[in-house]
Amino acid sequence: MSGKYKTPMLDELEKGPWPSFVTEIKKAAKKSPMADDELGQLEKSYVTKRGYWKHGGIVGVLGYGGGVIGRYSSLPEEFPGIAHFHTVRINQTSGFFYTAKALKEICDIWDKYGSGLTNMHGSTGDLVLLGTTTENLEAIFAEYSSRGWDLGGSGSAMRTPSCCVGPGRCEWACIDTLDITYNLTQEFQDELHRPAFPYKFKIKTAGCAVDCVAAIARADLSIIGTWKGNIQIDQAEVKKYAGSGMNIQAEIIDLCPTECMNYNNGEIKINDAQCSRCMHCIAKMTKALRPGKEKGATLLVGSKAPIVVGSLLSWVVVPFMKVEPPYTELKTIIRSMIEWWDDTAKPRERIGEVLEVKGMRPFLEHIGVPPQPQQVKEPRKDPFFFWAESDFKK
Amino acid sequence: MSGKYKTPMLDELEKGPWPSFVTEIKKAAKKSPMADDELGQLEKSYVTKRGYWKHGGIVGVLGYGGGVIGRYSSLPEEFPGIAHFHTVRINQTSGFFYTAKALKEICDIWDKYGSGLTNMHGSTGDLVLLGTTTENLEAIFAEYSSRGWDLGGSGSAMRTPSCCVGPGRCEWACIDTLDITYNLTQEFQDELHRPAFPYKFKIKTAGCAVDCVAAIARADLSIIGTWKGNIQIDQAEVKKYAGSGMNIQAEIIDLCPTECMNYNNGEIKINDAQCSRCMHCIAKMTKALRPGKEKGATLLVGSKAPIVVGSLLSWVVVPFMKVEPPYTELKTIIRSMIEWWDDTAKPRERIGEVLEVKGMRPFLEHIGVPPQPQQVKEPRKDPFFFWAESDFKK
Amino acid sequence: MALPKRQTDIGPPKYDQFIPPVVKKNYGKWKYHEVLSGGTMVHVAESGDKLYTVRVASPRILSTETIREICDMAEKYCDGYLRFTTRNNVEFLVSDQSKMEPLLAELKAKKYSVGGIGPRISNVVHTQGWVHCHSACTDASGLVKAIMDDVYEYFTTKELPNKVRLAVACCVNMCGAVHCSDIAVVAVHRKVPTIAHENVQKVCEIPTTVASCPTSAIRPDPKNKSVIINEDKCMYCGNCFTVCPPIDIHKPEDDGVAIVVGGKIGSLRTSPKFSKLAIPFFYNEPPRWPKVVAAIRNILEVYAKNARKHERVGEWIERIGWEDFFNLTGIEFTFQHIDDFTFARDTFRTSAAFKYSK
Amino acid sequence: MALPKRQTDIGPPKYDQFIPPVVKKNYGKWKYHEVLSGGTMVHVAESGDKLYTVRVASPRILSTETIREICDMAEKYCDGYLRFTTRNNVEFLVSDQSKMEPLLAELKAKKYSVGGIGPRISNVVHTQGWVHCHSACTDASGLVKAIMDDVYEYFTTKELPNKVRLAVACCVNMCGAVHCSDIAVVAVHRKVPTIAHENVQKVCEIPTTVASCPTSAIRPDPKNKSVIINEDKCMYCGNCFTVCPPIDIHKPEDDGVAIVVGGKIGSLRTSPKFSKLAIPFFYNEPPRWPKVVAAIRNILEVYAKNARKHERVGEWIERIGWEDFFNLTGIEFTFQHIDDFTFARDTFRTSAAFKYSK
Ligand code: SRM
Ligand code: SRM
Ligand code: SRM
Ligand code: SRM
Ligand code: SF4
Ligand code: SF4
Ligand code: SF4
Ligand code: SF4
Ligand code: SF4
Ligand code: SF4
Ligand code: SF4
Ligand code: SF4
Repeated sequence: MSGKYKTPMLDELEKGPWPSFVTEIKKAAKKSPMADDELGQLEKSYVTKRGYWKHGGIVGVLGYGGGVIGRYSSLPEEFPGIAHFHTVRINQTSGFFYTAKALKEICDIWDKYGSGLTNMHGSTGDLVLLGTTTENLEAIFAEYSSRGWDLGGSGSAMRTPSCCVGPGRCEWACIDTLDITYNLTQEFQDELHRPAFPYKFKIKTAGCAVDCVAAIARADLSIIGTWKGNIQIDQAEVKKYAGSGMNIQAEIIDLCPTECMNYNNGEIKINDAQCSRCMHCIAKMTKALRPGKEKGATLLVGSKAPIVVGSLLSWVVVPFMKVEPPYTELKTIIRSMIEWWDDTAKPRERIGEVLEVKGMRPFLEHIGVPPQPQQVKEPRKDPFFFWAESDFKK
Repeated sequence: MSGKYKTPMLDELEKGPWPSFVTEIKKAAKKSPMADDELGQLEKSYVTKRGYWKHGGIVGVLGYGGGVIGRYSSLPEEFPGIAHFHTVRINQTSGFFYTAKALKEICDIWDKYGSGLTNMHGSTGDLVLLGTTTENLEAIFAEYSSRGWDLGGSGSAMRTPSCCVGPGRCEWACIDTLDITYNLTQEFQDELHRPAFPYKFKIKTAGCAVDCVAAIARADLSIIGTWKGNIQIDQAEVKKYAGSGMNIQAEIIDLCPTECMNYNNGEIKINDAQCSRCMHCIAKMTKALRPGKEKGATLLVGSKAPIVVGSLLSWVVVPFMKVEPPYTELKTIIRSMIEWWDDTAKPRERIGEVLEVKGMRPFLEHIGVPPQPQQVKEPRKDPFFFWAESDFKK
Repeated sequence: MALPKRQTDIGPPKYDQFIPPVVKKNYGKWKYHEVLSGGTMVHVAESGDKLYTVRVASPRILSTETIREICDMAEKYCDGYLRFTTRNNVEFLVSDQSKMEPLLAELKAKKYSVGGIGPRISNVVHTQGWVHCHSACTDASGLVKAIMDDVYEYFTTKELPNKVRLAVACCVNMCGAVHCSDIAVVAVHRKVPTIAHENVQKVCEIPTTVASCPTSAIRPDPKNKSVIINEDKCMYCGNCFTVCPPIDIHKPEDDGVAIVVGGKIGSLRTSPKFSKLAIPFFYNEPPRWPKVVAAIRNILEVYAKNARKHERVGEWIERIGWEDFFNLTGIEFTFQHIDDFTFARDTFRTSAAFKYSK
Repeated sequence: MALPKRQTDIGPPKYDQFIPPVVKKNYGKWKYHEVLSGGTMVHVAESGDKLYTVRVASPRILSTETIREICDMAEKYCDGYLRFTTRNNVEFLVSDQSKMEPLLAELKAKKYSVGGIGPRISNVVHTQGWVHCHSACTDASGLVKAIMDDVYEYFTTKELPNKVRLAVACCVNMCGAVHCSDIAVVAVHRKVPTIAHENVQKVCEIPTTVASCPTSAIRPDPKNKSVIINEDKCMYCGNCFTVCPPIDIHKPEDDGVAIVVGGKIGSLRTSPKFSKLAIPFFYNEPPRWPKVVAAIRNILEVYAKNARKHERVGEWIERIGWEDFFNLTGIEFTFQHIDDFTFARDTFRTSAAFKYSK
């Protein structure tokens, strides 16, 4: 089955210490002619320096509008195995936790219906099954869904929410990222599977401002854990860090962005009212410093890739809110955000782009959040500003 | 003559320690019915909270297209003295140096033909004579020009260049601001007096980065003195500052933006390669520190007020050039800048606005300046960039 | 009486005719200066020569009478040599130290205000206002007088962490330095202009008028040979009024002023900065605009109390963060503060780190 | 064989079925962690319980065979519990410390790469490339392999001043984190697309196509029932190709990649930052893109040598200034570096203070 192609270029990429994707494709190619043709076409791309994929057509499973990315080789005669080579997006578990048993089951099904190649995971978070044919899609869906797995999103829909490991292992998690992500994914099943939005909508949840899931850069809604109140300090541990050679002044105090810390007589003091909760000191002195006790989240909106007006990072909309099961307040505000976007956006306009065009005010008014200095880096520079009738009544 | 009007509102503004413009108008009103009517109309404005001036019509002197701002009261029956109330802009001297003799002569002429009121000086720099009639304009011009004074600019023209006191008194002047300003004003006489530009063009020259003439904020071309090489240090004076109680570490070293200074054993050391020549240390320790010896200027382009796309500060175009009499290189590059702007701008578009729309490249190519990191705060963020044929040849 | 013969394109007289001998001698050869008091300083040349400066406040609108009075003093104490500063103060250029005391005495007697040198408030850069400009939406000179009367101590004697530059602009054309001032006042409209349609066709070019609007709020109204303004898009900048007077932007009952803060011009320590909106609106309350004056004093005092030595207003705010600026000054944060114009995107906060409000 | 009964809208299985008992017990009650080596760490709960993590590199494209092999090891050493990271590494979640050594030994024997923890380089966030995407202008997996082979020591053992996040995007859609990475590669076109006019009318909606262009370079060509591209305005983003495939943006001989630097995501110390352009172009040189790899190593080494402890690449550059970044790395500054797009105005330097180039 395998070895149909000579791949001198790709073979180069089996050398060296980093694990080789070429080796992976070859492994799959031993069992799958699709994977073998993928290898052949890829070698050709390496020679000619271009891809050979057509634009995807719309393929999918009954009742769903997304979850499968249609993909066809533009050289189907030369590489018949990948004439169809669709990817299937499967909702990953919150925090990407698996058991060997579950993963092996996933593999078994995939070997049966697909190329045997996967992406663990896609950039949005899905468990991506790489390469199958249109006729296999319903079977794949039946096999996975009957075992408790569902499809991820694609097209103008909610996309699979994703999160950091959070309380599953991390001492800094201020919110239950895993549970929030699970709950939101369940809440938005319809929006996930039946594209009816102006464009994609992504949600990512990070347990703290360290943001190990890149929420602030890659999600239309970024939920980031934080706290109110004082950073908890264990002065005995501070002394141990000093004892073990840490230059506390240079590494911690001097790098605190708000200059709200000081270190004297072997003790750290923090002026918490001035702390911006940036996480630096906590991250670098994890045994000595811990987040404050009143936990909650900051909601930020709008980040995306540069197409077409330049990249956006998410903007602070709600500086602090409690986020606790059953997450009613969170779900309500998300629905309200989406509603505004849905009503306001042109097709293929992300929420961040609309917000930039329309300004913050109509959005904040719609979702019922007051203007707050936390929402801006600095107030406006120009003297051109709008007044609404409601402003005059005050 | 004076006292025609009751001015209870304005009279309020004669109280208090700050010198009163109302008192000035009243002084003039003693001799000038124009000034008295100005007072009356102004009182009315204070009561009704609005101005009573019509849009200016085009008035001026023979052969000139600017220098006079036409102004007419919208209540000429009520205030006949200011039915016409034009201002005349007179080129100030470089650095606003005068002798009593010259100023008195200026006053004598003005008392004869105008309201007796002046602005010493207008925001652009002109000596502004406040309030006269159309029929007096030619006489005013003859009187002043015969005594060596010329009109300033208005309309779509070069405006009167302006500068800081520079070598006339300041120990930090790196360029001869007074002489540059005098020379440029002479060089651009035609452009100053006969509006033929897309819009106004202002030049301001500051002797150093302290920028006491707001060049970087209020001039289409900002010429700012600077140096190459090492800051000159007088360690004996450093010790005196320390002795007199200055906290050199906190006030100087810690505020150096490039962290290129240090203070040890009573001596200041500077890593000049890292210095950005911001002027802070020199300004606060003037006896101990002086600019380096190789003097020149940075040219920046584009600042303006917020109408209509928001304020601009000037942008660095030429990081360093020598600026010495007869200023040929400087004049040539200014002409080249203006030429590009003139060819490219829509009417009422300032050079900064055009530059923003067109991008730096065509401008830099036209004036023959290569791209340099000094021209930007940071490189572009998006991956969308143009290539010219010439780039491929390399 | 025959007029003298006019000359053209002669430019201004050359500066060297007006500089005192000590300056001529030491031109470009100054060594250092010392601030002697709130309004006096001495510059010492490499030669050892000294030039004393006495700075005096000016309302900028000067009558010829006052100019003559100033000139008389200049003749008496400094051989007639004087200059104006870029912020419109008067400077007596004294070469002979012994003349300083009598000059200061006469200035005091004549009630001139000596000050503005060093880490203080100097004169307010400002513009025409109701005194001369058709575009004015407040009076500049009156505001300046009211403000400076109130903060007077900071002009003459009291020190601040650093210089504080004030400015007043009587409309958004901003013929001053409002856009880069520590604390400044700019007049703003808040209502869509009303159009005297019958005059539009007489006075205005329709395409120019349409093009003048930065927000594309204006479209032609061919039926009435006039224009229509989209109320939702207009942000009351008045640019249409500048090119087409029948579009009246003035609404005395709704107009007023905004306060902006945190701008700076020099490149010392931190880059030049634009001023940012602090308080979006106060009604015009001539003759003394008491609320505006009080608001400026509040900001000034909070700055004076909290900033570090050499920190400009904008540097202080950036160190503590705008959240804290609003906390400390007690100024309300409104929708108007959130940029929705050219720079909007870059002002939205893109960080999970910020301070809470109290 | 009959298919099992499909279910819809069930979402993913709940995470709690997959977390090891020690996590279940100490969920949300972790106290601290310690990095034990370049690829191992231990998290200690308030209860005193410990969870060991072994992180292993993954090429992200995984065959089911490899996944099974990993699962086998997970069963052998950690009761089958494992997870993937947000950067696509594999993590073995070991509750029993005594299993660590044998696990590490087996990983070593099987040539798995243990690493990525602490102030090091971790896996490269990347996307499909020629492997699967019609839009790809380079191959992502190949670039990643070439880069990681070269900087491998920084994954396994060697420390850097802080984490360095790498990313590769195979077109400007940037399905990765290129826009906020310490060092990243993004594929770019440099020529105006060619249009297969005869197909446009068959496949494309003209208004959508025209609207897709961010620079308004496209206008309808009614005569040919196609569109025309204004060469001067096109900046080769390929958005027109996304909505209208007959507009071919691919030019293998002119396409290549750019290197961007200085982005970051976390809010620690400084706000999240966008990456900025460092090197505008390298030709695609598969299979190992040697010039790209060398350029990344150069930047990395200059950073490692010059940055302070805890400074991310972007923080280091902002401290020393971009002038000095170009000085130190020897990278040439070109017209392409000067922004002429959305953010241009804000990137032009508006200060008289800057460093010279050598
Ligand atoms: C598979 C995946 C890349 C990967 O290898 O991991 C992917 C692949 C594609 N992305 Fe993406 N995107 C993927 C995550 C992203 C991300 C990252 C994220 O979600 O965190 C981004 C940047 C963040 C964002 O949403 O802006 C991203 C921004 C885009 C864009 C630009 C959207 C924009 O508004 O700027 C496009 C273009 C489009 O939608 O037309 C795009 C379009 C595409 C398409 C559908 C190509 C197209 O033009 O139709 C790609 C299909 C490739 C293929 O053949 O398999 N993809 N895409 C990721 C989804 C896997 C998953 O479900 O887990
Ligand atoms: C007299 C003066 C104010 C003053 O009291 O000092 C002034 C007065 C006027 N300015 Fe100005 N500008 C004056 C300096 C400025 C400055 C400051 C400067 O030059 O340093 C600026 C900001 C910097 C700049 O150039 O952007 C300035 C920005 C404007 C603008 C906005 C231009 C823009 O592109 O943003 C306008 C509107 C226009 O040109 O239509 C304007 C327009 C006007 C007009 C002509 C009103 C108009 O719309 O036609 C004003 C006439 C007032 C009158 O009746 O006397 N004036 N104007 C200043 C000129 C005196 C002099 O020659 O020395
Ligand atoms: C006379 C004048 C120049 C002129 O040609 O007229 C002048 C003169 C001096 N300036 Fe200035 N500056 C003058 C306008 C300015 C301006 C422009 C403006 O305000 O529109 C600025 C920029 C303000 C800004 O950044 O927003 C300015 C920012 C400075 C600074 C910077 C302060 C800082 O640390 O940010 C210094 C240095 C210092 O004070 O240490 C300075 C220092 C000086 C020195 C000490 C320079 C010297 O060695 O002679 C002069 C006397 C100091 C003083 O007044 O405290 N001068 N100075 C101007 C007086 C205006 C006035 O009447 O008050
Ligand atoms: C496992 C993972 C979360 C997950 O749900 O999968 C994770 C786990 C941890 N991160 Fe992270 N981070 C993970 C992705 C991220 C990301 C996201 C990304 O790279 O796309 C970031 C943001 C990067 C950025 O700012 O550009 C991230 C920035 C950090 C930082 C901030 C470093 C800094 O000072 O800027 C810390 C704190 C530190 O290292 O001191 C941190 C610290 C940690 C800690 C120590 C948290 C804890 O106490 O458990 C974890 C192990 C440290 C380590 O790997 O060195 N983690 N971490 C992700 C591992 C990815 C990988 O395979 O390497
Ligand atoms: S984002 Fe915060 S809570 Fe989540 S894994 Fe990273 S450090 Fe832990
Ligand atoms: S979390 Fe950040 S801002 Fe707060 S004390 Fe620690 S380092 Fe300072
Ligand atoms: S700009 Fe510089 S040279 Fe000019 S007066 Fe100010 S400090 Fe002196
Ligand atoms: S001029 Fe500025 S950058 Fe240079 S040494 Fe002095 S304070 Fe530092
Ligand atoms: S700021 Fe406006 S109102 Fe004031 S002088 Fe300038 S144009 Fe006239
Ligand atoms: S006031 Fe300004 S925004 Fe309003 S219509 Fe006129 S030009 Fe447009
Ligand atoms: S970055 Fe571009 S080429 Fe790569 S997967 Fe995304 S859309 Fe496809
Ligand atoms: S490649 Fe981009 S810029 Fe060029 S025509 Fe297509 S959409 Fe427009």
